[in-house]
Amino acid sequence: MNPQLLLAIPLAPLIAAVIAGLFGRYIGRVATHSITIAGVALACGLSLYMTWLSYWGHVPSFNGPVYTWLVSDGVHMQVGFLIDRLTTLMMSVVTFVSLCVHVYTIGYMRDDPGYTRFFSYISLFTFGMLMLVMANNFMQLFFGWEAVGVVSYLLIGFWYTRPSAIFANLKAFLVNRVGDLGFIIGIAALFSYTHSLSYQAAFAAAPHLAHQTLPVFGGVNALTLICICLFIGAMGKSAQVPLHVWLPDSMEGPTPISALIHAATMVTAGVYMVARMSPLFEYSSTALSFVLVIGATNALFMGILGVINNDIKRVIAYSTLSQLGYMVAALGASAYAAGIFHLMTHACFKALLFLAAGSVIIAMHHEQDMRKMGGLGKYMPITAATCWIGGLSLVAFPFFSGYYSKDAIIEAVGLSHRWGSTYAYWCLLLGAYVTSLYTFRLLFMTFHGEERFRNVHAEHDAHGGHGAHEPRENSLVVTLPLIALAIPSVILGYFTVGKVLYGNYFGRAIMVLPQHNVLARMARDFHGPFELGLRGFLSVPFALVVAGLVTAWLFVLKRPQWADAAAVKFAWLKRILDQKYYFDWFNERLLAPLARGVGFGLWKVGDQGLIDGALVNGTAKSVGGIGGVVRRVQSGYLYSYAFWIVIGLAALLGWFMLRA
Amino acid sequence: MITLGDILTLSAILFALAVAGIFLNRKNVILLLMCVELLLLAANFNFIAFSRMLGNLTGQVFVFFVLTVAAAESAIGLAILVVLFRERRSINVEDMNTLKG
Amino acid sequence: MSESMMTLHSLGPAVPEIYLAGAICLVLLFEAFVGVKRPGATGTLALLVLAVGAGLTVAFADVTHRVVLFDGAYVADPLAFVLKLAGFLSVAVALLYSRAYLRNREILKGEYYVLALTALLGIFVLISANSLLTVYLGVELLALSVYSMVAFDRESGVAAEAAMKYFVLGALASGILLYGMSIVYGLTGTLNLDRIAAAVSAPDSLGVVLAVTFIVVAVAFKLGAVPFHMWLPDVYEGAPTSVTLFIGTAPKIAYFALVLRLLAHGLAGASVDWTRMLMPIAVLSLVVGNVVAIAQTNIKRMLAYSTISHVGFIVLGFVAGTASGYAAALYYTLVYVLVSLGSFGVVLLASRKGFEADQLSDYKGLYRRDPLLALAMAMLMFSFAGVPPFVGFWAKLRIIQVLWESSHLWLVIIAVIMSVVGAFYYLRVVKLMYFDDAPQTLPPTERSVGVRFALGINAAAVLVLGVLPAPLLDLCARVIH
Amino acid sequence: MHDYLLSLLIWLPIAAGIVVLLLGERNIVAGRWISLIATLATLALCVPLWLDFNTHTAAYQFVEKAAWIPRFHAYYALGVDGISMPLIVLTALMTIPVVIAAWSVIKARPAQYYASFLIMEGLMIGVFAATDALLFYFFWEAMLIPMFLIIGIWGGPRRVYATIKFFLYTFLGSVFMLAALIYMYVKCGSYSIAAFQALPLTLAEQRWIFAAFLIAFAVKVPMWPVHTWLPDAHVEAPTGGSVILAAIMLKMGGYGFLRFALPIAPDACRHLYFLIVVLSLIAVIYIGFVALVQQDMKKLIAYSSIAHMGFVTLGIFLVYAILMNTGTTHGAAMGMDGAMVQMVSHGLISGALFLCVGVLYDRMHTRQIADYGGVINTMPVFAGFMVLFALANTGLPGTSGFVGEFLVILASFRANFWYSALAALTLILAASYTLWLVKRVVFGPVGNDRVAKLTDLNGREFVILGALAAVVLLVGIWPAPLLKVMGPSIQHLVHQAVANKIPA
Repeated sequence: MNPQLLLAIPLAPLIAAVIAGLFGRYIGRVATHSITIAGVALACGLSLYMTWLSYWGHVPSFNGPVYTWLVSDGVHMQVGFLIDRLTTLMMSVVTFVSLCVHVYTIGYMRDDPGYTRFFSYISLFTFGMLMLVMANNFMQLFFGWEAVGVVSYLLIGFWYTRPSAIFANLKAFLVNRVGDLGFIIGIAALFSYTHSLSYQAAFAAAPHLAHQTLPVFGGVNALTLICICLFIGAMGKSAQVPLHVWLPDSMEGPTPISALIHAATMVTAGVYMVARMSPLFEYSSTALSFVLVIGATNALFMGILGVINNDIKRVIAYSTLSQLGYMVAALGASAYAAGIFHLMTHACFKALLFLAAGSVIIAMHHEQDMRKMGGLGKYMPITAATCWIGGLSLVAFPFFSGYYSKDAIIEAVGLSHRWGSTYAYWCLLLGAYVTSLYTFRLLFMTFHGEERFRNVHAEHDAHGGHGAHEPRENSLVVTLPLIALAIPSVILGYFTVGKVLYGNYFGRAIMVLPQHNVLARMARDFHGPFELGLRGFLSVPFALVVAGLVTAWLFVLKRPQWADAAAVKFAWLKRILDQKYYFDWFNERLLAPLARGVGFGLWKVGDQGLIDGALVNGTAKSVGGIGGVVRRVQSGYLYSYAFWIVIGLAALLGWFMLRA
Repeated sequence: MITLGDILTLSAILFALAVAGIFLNRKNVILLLMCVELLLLAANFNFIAFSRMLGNLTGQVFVFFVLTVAAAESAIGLAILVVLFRERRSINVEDMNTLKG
Repeated sequence: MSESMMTLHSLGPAVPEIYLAGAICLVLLFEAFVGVKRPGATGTLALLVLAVGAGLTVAFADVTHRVVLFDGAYVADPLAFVLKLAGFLSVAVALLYSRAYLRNREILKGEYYVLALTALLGIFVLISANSLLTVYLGVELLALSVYSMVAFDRESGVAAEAAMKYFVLGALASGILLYGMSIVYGLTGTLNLDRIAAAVSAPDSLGVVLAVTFIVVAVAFKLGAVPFHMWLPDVYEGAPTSVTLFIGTAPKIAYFALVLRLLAHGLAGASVDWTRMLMPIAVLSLVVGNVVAIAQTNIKRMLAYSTISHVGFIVLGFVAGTASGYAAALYYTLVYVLVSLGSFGVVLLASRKGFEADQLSDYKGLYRRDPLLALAMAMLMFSFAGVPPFVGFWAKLRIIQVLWESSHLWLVIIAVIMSVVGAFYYLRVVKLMYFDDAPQTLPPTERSVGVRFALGINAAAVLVLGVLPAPLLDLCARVIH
Repeated sequence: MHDYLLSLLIWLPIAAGIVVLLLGERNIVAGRWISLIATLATLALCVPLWLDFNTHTAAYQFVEKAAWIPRFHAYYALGVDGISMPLIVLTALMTIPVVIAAWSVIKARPAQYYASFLIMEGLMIGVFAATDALLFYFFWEAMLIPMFLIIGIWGGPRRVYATIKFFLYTFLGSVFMLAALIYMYVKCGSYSIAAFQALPLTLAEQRWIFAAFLIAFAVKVPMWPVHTWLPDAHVEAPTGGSVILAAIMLKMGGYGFLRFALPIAPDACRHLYFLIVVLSLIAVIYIGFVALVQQDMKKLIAYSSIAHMGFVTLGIFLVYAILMNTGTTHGAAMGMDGAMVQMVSHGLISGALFLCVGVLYDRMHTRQIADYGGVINTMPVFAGFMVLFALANTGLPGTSGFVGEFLVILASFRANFWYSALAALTLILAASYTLWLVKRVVFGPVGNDRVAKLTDLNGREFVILGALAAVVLLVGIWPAPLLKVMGPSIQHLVHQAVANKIPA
């Protein structure tokens, strides 16, 4: 495929973004969203076309430079593209979801003053994400990595007058920077061995690196260090404990962003990166175990937080955290394909869930608390239906997309013999129960049961609240994307699982050592998606899903008072969960004040006290003081002057007489 | 018999006296002028003694010059003294300390 | 040529002194008959005399090689020629600046100019001295005229006090000088510096050390080096500013010559001793001068202490004890004279009748009252501080260079640090003039165009010689060998 | 024209400055335009400088040589190589916004204000262009005077303390350097920098000389712990002063290390590199924390400047660390490249940030962060620029701020894991203090009614910031040309830096 075509994919959204950003105010809303949507649509079309080609294996993978960024010390750092099946898949996911979100935004942001700004941001984000996935070298990867981070920073703080929003975006950026710290050190470490930033060089060096040791921490395996450093970057982006804290807060941003950036694409960058780096990770079991444990932990414990939350968006956010955990766990079990596969399906149904939630939120006049909803199903059927589809896909109900990806992960981890895999397996299993619990809780609380929004609206009317008593289904621009996303949420898994998951689809893009290759083993007893689906009804996870469904039904619809009773009975547990395991408390009560304290101390004591006070001004003062003292010698009396002359004379005489 | 050494010693003593006089005397400025004269005298003694020992006259010629200069010097000294007295109504060394520091 | 035989033609090199002696008498007569009626006329005449003198000097005294006259008592060489021209110039400028000041204080009298000219004569004698006798005569002629100049303002008590201190201590110093000379005479049996130079070879012999010590002390006193400096601040502060200006400039040239002729030439044999003696003196001068200057509130006194520190630099040039060291010292002296002419000139121009402008606080907001004056002063202060592009920088550079050549690491370090300390109080003057606002309304500055023009030239010279230092550096290096 | 291009670059602004000074305050309108035209013309002169620069040699180009002080073999010798040329262009570039920014803002003695900056521009270019040590020092010192006056006359309330501190600090540093230069002249009988670089010196001599250079350049950079003059000077200086101070003057320290310390005293550097590395890392971290708690916008940016300059010194001295660690100089040039790019980029970014602060200060006459909040509501365009430059200051890829830091971190890993790890902490620290500043000043609800009355950028301000933003992005997206220019000189420098100068 020709580079110009490739170049058009990221550039189209970029140009659109620049136009929207600089001239949006002058060319008006319609022009703005038309341009940006056109840009993304073009990118999406091309990506899908490319995926189509590579899907049927017509095209060899492409790897080439675009231009030389700089040459330093003989090292050529280039901006270039690496296009293979992994890339094309990601490109399609990104651009497709982005396109849906673009369209959806027209409706969602209708009466927002920052309309054009918003479009320029999300187009810019699409550009950054594409640069990230298409990169063939670490410099560009880091560029995209940071670019998407910045756009997310800007978008979380999109409503910049909200204190909570600008707190959240700063938090998000800083936490990500912690990850980037590890990431860039990993890159530097890799570079110091390979003298090159290109993927190829790194991959080629991997087996050799596996036997190198770095003289730090009393000598560690170089490759392990590199992989863990890189993965720390991924932990930042993909919100793995303990760097997950930013994601729930990021819900301060407008819902389309939550769908695009904080569910479908950006947060999965980490997963993509690790998969892309599989040729490195494969040679370091230590690193992979680390990945596995972190991911599994995320999958279970972040999911639990979703159960007790009442903000519809935050529930989905925690579910995202948990699903990311699943993907990462898959990576840790060397089942990269499974991770990517789940990434793909998750992108669809999670984006769908978010957009549906957004649709609800519009209908509720930007009310996000589920306790003020209920029974919305009959007022907004499309939203409810699509949301249910998304939910079922999320809980991995057989034959839905999510099922094929998620159960594969659980099974893969189960089969893996890597250190920590047992712990991970149990986490993931329980995770399945938790998932269904919070998912159905969300569905029930929102679309079924008593219509709690009425009394809320009564209040609203009391002080002249806004019009409609009953929420209405949204216009086509909102519902169309929902439908567009619902379809793949159902069928995508069914039709692609065979090829993508078990068909060694990614080929050389993802490298797995035979002794780690669990997917290959699973592939042996794969007899088509239908059979696999049926098998699903007999599997343990399915039982857990049903259990979750029942629990949710009991606590939400049948016996709501039980929930409160439980809250009282397990108060200690509730406190821990309310405090989100005290991570935020640690960061905001301990870490931040500590940093400020250190800074203040160094400033007042170090700079102003010691250096300025004692050394600089001190010297000046003492010189002045000495002057003041010495001038006293000049007493004004003739005889003392004469005396000094004689002293001088005598001193010289004495000195030299002794020498002579 | 008076040797060179004796004269040199004498002049040295004179010199020392003069110097001592200058920084020991805290009363009268006139005394200072006298000490200055004594100082020059000490030097003159040396010159004369040496010139006699070396047997050339230049030293003694020098002395004449010194004497002349000394005269002029004391004249100016006294003049300054007068001005000082007119302004301060005192020729006490102790009182001359408005300029200091 | 034999020194005894003396034709009129052979007197050429001595023209400056001879002419000046005559001119002084002329000026005295003129003052007696004309000056009394028309005060100021004598001043003009004096300037005329100086101009003519400079002309004659160029015409007759511009010798290419060393000429010895008057039975070896008098020497004329390129150095003397240069120094004498410098003397003419500096005295002329000094008198020019002083004029308005003198008029405002009703001390614009002919005698002032007569004394100035006699002092100049003394300077010349000293410059050309080649015998202990001529040295002594020069020193005394200069000193006596200056004593009386200090006391010139009969209405001023501080002036009288300063004069008296100066006189007594000066007499003490010349006594010490004389005593040292007598010993030299005793050791060598001659007064002629050439023969003394030939005779004095054994350094550490007791007699030599004795003589050298006395002479060094006397010289240090004349220069105003610590610890023999104490007369200097009092005299600078007490004397009328015009006199301070005079003392601060032309005599320095003479005293440079004194050191050069007496120590560097006459007692070259004992240079080991006197360089070692000058070392602590120089260091003390640097430290005391700079450190105490910071504590001053009176600008004349502050400049006095700054003078002491600069003397320290000049002496460092001699400490090197090499021809290039002397050249550096010479350059430093000339630069110092140039800059202090300007700075005291500013003080003169800033003062009015009943307003001495001698407190630092009097310079607050000078920029607003008189930008030109402030600019000139700023340039001069930066030059004193040794900041390029002003000429003071090169002076310091030369000194450091010769110190390296004679490998005095520690002297370099001290000199460098002290120049930074010094920079502080020069900056303070600039700060007062430019950054502060005048507290109360101060009288306007002197506006007479001529003087201001001269001052402008003076300041400009500081800049031009700083940007193109080659000629003067060359000259100084050439005249000393 | 190439025979006297550099002279033109030096003397054109100086001449213009004198003209403006002579025109005086009465004809200030003319004065303004002359200043603007002069600065633009200077930048225009940089175009041939850049285009006709031969990027394949490390030798000096556009060389000029005229007798200055024959007796001391000091020449008016000019020339540029890949190290000095970009800095000259930077100087010419950054003076323009200063002139424009002052256009209607400086009310008191504007003519002298412009004159000082024009003269200073010439002197600064002279510093970079001089190939004769004495000439270099001449410009180096002379430059202090206009800056002294700028801070002292047009500065804030504590300007006097700040400016005298600034002057004495730097003066103290440079006199030691002067002593060292003279020492070397005495040894080799020439003031040409090349001669100094060729002069063999014993280790003891090199130690002394290096110490002298260190004092001089460390103060200028400034390195911890001799940095305390900078915050004061920056806070008190007028906007233009801060811009020049941050954009150009600090670079002279780094330039000095590259031009003097490394080539002249390589063995001493090899022995003492660890000291510099440690000080640099302290600068990055210690100062990063200090910047975090600043209440005054200018002070915060000043401290961030110190932290960023820490990368410059680190990058420069990595060559020895790498030599110690790997025994080769492979990767050393990358560190120096990084240092150079960092200098240029920091010049642009910090300059821009100070201009931003100036924009706010002109409207509200306060620099206290607490007095602001929600500026974006009333000044959206300004907010856009401010956020952009802030992100650039945090080293965001795609902006110039990233390139230098990235290269230095890459290179430093070859020296030692901890160097890169600690240096990389700037990712977090810089982001914290910069974006926290942005959060408190730019974002949020309208802070107070004075903020509510703010008016957005006017044409002039927009042009300045826009142009700078363009350059920042350009350098970030395509730094190749810049590095191409430096390449050979840096390589040459690496060889010099590891050469053994101790006489056998």
